[in-house]
Amino acid sequence: MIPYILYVLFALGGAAIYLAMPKPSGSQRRAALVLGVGVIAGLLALMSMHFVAPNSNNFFFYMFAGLAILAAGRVVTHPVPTYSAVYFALVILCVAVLLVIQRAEFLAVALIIIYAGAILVTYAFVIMLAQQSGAVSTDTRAREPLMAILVSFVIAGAIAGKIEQIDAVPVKMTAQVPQAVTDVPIETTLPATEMESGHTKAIGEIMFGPYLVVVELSGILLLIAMVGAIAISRKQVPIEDTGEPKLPVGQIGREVPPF
Amino acid sequence: MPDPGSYILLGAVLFAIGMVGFLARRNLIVMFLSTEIMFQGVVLNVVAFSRLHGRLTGDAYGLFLLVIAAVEAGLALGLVVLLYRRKHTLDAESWSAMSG
Amino acid sequence: MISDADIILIKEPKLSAADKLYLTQIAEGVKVTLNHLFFKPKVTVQYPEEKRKLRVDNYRGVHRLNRDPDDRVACVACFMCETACPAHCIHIVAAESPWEDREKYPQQFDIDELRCIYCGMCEEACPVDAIELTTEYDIVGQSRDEMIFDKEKLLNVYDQTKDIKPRKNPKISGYQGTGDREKYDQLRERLEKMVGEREPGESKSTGTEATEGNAQ
Amino acid sequence: MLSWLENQVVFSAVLSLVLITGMMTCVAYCIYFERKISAWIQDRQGPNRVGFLGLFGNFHFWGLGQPIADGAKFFLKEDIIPARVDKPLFILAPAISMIVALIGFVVIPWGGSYMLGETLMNVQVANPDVGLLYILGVGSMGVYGVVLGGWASNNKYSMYGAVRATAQMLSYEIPMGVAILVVVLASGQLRLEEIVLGQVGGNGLWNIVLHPVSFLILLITLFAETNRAPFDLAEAEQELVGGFHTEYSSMKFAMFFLGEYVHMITGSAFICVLFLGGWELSFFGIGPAFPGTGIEDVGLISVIIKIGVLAVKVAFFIFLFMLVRWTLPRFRFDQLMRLAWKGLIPVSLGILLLTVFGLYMGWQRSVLFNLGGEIAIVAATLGVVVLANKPVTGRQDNMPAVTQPLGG
Repeated sequence: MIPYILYVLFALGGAAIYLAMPKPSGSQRRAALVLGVGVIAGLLALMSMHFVAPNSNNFFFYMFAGLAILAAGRVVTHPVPTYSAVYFALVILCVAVLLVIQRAEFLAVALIIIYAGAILVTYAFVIMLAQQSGAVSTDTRAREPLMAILVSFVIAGAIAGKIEQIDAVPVKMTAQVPQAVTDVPIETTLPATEMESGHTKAIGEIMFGPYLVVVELSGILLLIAMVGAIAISRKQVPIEDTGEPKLPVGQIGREVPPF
Repeated sequence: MPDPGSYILLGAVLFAIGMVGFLARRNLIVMFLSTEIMFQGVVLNVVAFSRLHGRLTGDAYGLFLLVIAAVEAGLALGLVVLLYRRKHTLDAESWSAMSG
Repeated sequence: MISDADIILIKEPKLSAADKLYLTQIAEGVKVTLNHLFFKPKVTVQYPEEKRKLRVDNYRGVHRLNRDPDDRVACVACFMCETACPAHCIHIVAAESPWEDREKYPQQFDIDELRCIYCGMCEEACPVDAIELTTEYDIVGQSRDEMIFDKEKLLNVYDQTKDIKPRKNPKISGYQGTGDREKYDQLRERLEKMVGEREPGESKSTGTEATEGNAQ
Repeated sequence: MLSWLENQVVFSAVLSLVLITGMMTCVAYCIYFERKISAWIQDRQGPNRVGFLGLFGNFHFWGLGQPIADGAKFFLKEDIIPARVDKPLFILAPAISMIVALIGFVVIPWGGSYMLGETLMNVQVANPDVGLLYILGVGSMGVYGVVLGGWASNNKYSMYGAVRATAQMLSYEIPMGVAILVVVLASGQLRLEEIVLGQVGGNGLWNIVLHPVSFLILLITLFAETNRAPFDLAEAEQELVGGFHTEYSSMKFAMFFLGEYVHMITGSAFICVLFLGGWELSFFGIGPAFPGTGIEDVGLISVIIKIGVLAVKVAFFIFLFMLVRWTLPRFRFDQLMRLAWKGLIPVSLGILLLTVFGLYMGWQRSVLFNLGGEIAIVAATLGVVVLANKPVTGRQDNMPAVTQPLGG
């Protein structure tokens, strides 16, 4: 039953995104908003009915989950890239809150520092540098929106079709988790008491225990990416010849004594 | 804490929305922002799975995902800058000359 | 696009190794600011309570209408000042004089102090030195109407300022501004010498034809 | 009577209310003192007129009423939204600037612990596991107000201000983060309260003694983070009119302005907590703490003294901010970038390596090792600078003649 409700919801959500997509003729933003909010409400209601046991954190979960979906929809449909970036910041904040609800504080703060603090600011920088005057067709006309929505929500639907098979009762975080639940051969299960002592410490022990090689590898990856990014963007483009006589380099201008 | 099913559903929705953006939008920067949304969905999912199994493996995966996202952003923006210098537009379709 | 020849290159002054750290310069700068912060006297003049000396003695401030020795208004309503005024801020209504020694007198004499540019042309133009600029500069009012000075007000200004600055006529008799006394004396000597050298009846030919034109 | 307060959540809520009120008052008086200090440095008197409605005759209380008058003016002035601006973002930007500055202070430990009735309270609004990273994250969000405000203003000067702020923030986050990491490594803690406790008491040493160069780097980057002179390129009046806040008026401008000062207070408190022992009174951990202000003292008086001590330290830094603003000229943009990438980042990374090495060898508490190592690192960097015949912040010679910036 659940998957079929989800399929309907996804279809409606796809329709909402299609309506909100920038089109030369103008998008039906209001209808899309109503439809989208309706779909989100339906989704959250479904979650609350089927998955979630009553808990004081649930309110925050629903609030920020709904906000995250709404903001994500706005990122992909807003015709102005700067707004897309701002809405993306909102998505990041919501996801960070959701991570905090899952007791992953370190990951949440790292997400904010890296995404909101560095990546997104860089995006904003490029958006501003490459800013076109007024709305251009790049932003006002989507490319095959119908197909894109169809493909994406079919994938989401495929995930949703299997959602019922996830155990509705979360496994308690204890040392008594049977090894069979996880196929990870490395022993990374932490007792609840260690979780209590702080997510940061626990995650540090994992990162620099079993995953030390991966940490080193990601460091190398970052280094390679840095070198690559510098190599790509350092290239200097010559300016067009203005026809004025050019002096050889080193002889440009008149020398003037200081002060 | 709501159970992982909700998070997995939410992650799926975020992933789908990001994918829509990547496929449908033509602005290079918005396309990359959309991939970042897909990353968010994935991060939520791995953490939820990890909670389902009572482990912290997913959190570590999340951190590595952040590294990948940073790498991707750096290289992607380098490319965007390079492409913008060539054609003075952020339109992804202006680079379709080589497509068959 | 700037052409190559227009570019000015300024040779950078050579820096020593210590200079390159900029630390000594920063320390010196902090020393200067701290010195000013704590030890230097503050030079602000607390205006309404204390007033600065005027830097010139013939400062051109608010106008006044002089009285003659019989306490009558000295003005003869000749419209010279109104004609000369570049800002058109003087408005005179003339009437027949009740006194024997002149034909007209100003029934009404208004100066818009907000419009005035304090150039002193009226003072120059006045044949009887009835209008003069005083050294008072802090005139205030709460409305624009209040800043249009009528005859009473202008005479009142004279009453208030005649002790500091007596009427010029019939001879230059001493500005007594708030300024430097010694400097003022030198100035007066120079002025008196200049007046003494001037031929009488030199140039008073212009100005009469526009008399009624500007009166409204 | 006060039993309803004996719950950390309620206590935190009350504390945050008190702190916001106190903070806004402090900010108002910071602006007053900024005006006073700038005036004194320039041999002027500064604001000295606004007293209390002349209730005390001609005595104006040195103009202490000025902040109230300023506030009233900001509220009552006409709020202009120019015609072609991007209205939603234009309104959002000052709010972001203000909010981000304000939420940073919640993790600052103001006065250790306080025994309220039967319960031991943290005199701190929140004490998350990742307090230090939280401040970093919040600080990095601060640039959004500037960027969005500059972009939304639809004015090229504002835009330049925004672009400058972005690049500056990105560059100075790195040495700042590394300098903080050094403290994290040295104290093995991310909780700010634990970091303070590690510096307090007989065996504790203020981190500034262990890592003076990191302290300096953090101080410099703090200037850059708060957009204060000599790093105020985003608002450079002489070049960009007002930079990102050119188009702002009335309360929106005031929010940018207050945000900057709140940021300053939070940043100063942060640096005090990290390097100067937070609320600790004894110097460098040597000698006994002032009677009644040790870790174990949790009475009301001791908490008040502790808060006062932190406030004095913060006040010193704010004075330093002001003194530097009126002393040093503004950097040129390439100098700014060069200082970050060629000066601060190598030094801070070197210190990070040094600290890791010290941890490995078990020498992390040795003043001699840390001091010697840091001096060596700084000397090496300076040696490179001197030998390179080019100052770290100087003029760039022999710029390639045929290059063009991005997008042209």
